[in-house]
Amino acid sequence: MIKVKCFGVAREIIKSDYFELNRSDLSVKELRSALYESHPEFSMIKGFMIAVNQEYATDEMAITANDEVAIIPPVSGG
Amino acid sequence: MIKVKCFGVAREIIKSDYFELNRSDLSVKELRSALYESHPEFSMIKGFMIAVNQEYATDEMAITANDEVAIIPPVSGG
Amino acid sequence: MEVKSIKISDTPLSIDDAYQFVQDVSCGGNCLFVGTVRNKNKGKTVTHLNFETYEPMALKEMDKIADQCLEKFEVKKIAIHHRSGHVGLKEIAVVIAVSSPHRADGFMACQYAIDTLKETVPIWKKEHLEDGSYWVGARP
Amino acid sequence: MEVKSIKISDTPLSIDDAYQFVQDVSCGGNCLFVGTVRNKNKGKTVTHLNFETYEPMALKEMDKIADQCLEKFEVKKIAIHHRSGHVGLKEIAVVIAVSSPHRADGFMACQYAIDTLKETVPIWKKEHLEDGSYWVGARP
Repeated sequence: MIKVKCFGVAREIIKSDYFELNRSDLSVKELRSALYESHPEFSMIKGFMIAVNQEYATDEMAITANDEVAIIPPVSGG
Repeated sequence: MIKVKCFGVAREIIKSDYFELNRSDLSVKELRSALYESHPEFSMIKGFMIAVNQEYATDEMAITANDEVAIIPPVSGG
Repeated sequence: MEVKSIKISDTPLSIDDAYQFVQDVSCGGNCLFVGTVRNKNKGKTVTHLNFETYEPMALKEMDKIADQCLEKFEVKKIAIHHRSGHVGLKEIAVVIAVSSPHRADGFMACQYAIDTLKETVPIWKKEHLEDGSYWVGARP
Repeated sequence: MEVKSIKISDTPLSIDDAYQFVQDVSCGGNCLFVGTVRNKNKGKTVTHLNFETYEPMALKEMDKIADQCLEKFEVKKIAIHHRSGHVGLKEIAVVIAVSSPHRADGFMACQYAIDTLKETVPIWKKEHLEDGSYWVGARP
């Protein structure tokens, strides 16, 4: 089970602070695809990054069940 | 009589807050020459501007007895 | 000596706190940027903002920006303080303060810090208008 | 509405005074420069400064700089406050604050103001060292 934290507009799309995926490991790219599939509303925002263990991740990076994973929609601090 | 205000290093060269010149009118250029002549120490500083009525003056500008005149050595505020 | 002050706070930020942290007797120049909440955005009337943060990652990214400033510019100390939660009109959303021996580096570092913060730090601003609310920058 | 605050003061300057003056609900960006007295200059130990001013002309020149900032940059309000007299280590010599709808203009205006002030405003700094004193910038 991989638990994905959701913030901002992603939290509103997912309708929860987190999203659970019944997989033990997958790539960042596969996570993206899974999200677009389960929640087509993601195609209506400007895109999003994935953070793994509090660092921005590339598409090739592998995710396992112990990782802290988060959806990072376009940031707007400041 | 023309009264010239002195600030900073100019005040220390003149050894007074002001310098009096026994003329009724002269140009800024003539005032500069008079100052270099009466106080050769002026040639040891980086130069100075003359302000007439609280505005920087050009060499050609005429000074009369009613003007507020000041020696402006290199500024160093901030 | 601590040269970085990184903070996310759910209570009002103080310009003086950031200034006092960076001010150093070896530095003559202190540059500050203070971001505040304005009442209009693209012609719409704003009532307040709400900042959501991914706090541990946001603090890490703010810390990276501080490190980059210390590395790229001749800067002595830097403070980066950001609000979370409900922030009213005219209230401070962010304070960045930098001390430097030469002012040109201070201006560059301060501007680099706020520009980069807006691009990389996982903080999200929800703008509340008279007639609704939206996540800033989320949609095309 | 007053958009310029120009002041020469023989008592300590307040960053907050300058900030409160410029802060405006229509502006999201406030840029400040705070010049302080440092303990070293060119390897010499500084004990304090003394600022002499040609006050009426200095105020006029500071006012011109404020006008130029308002004209050259998209800036809402500007404060330029300078000390006179005895100023101790770490004390504030000058505060410049600018509010602007867009931060890039705020940074440019603030830097323009301090750069120009140092070139045109008739204020003179006497630096007091452990072993003497001198007028800064006066001699080649």
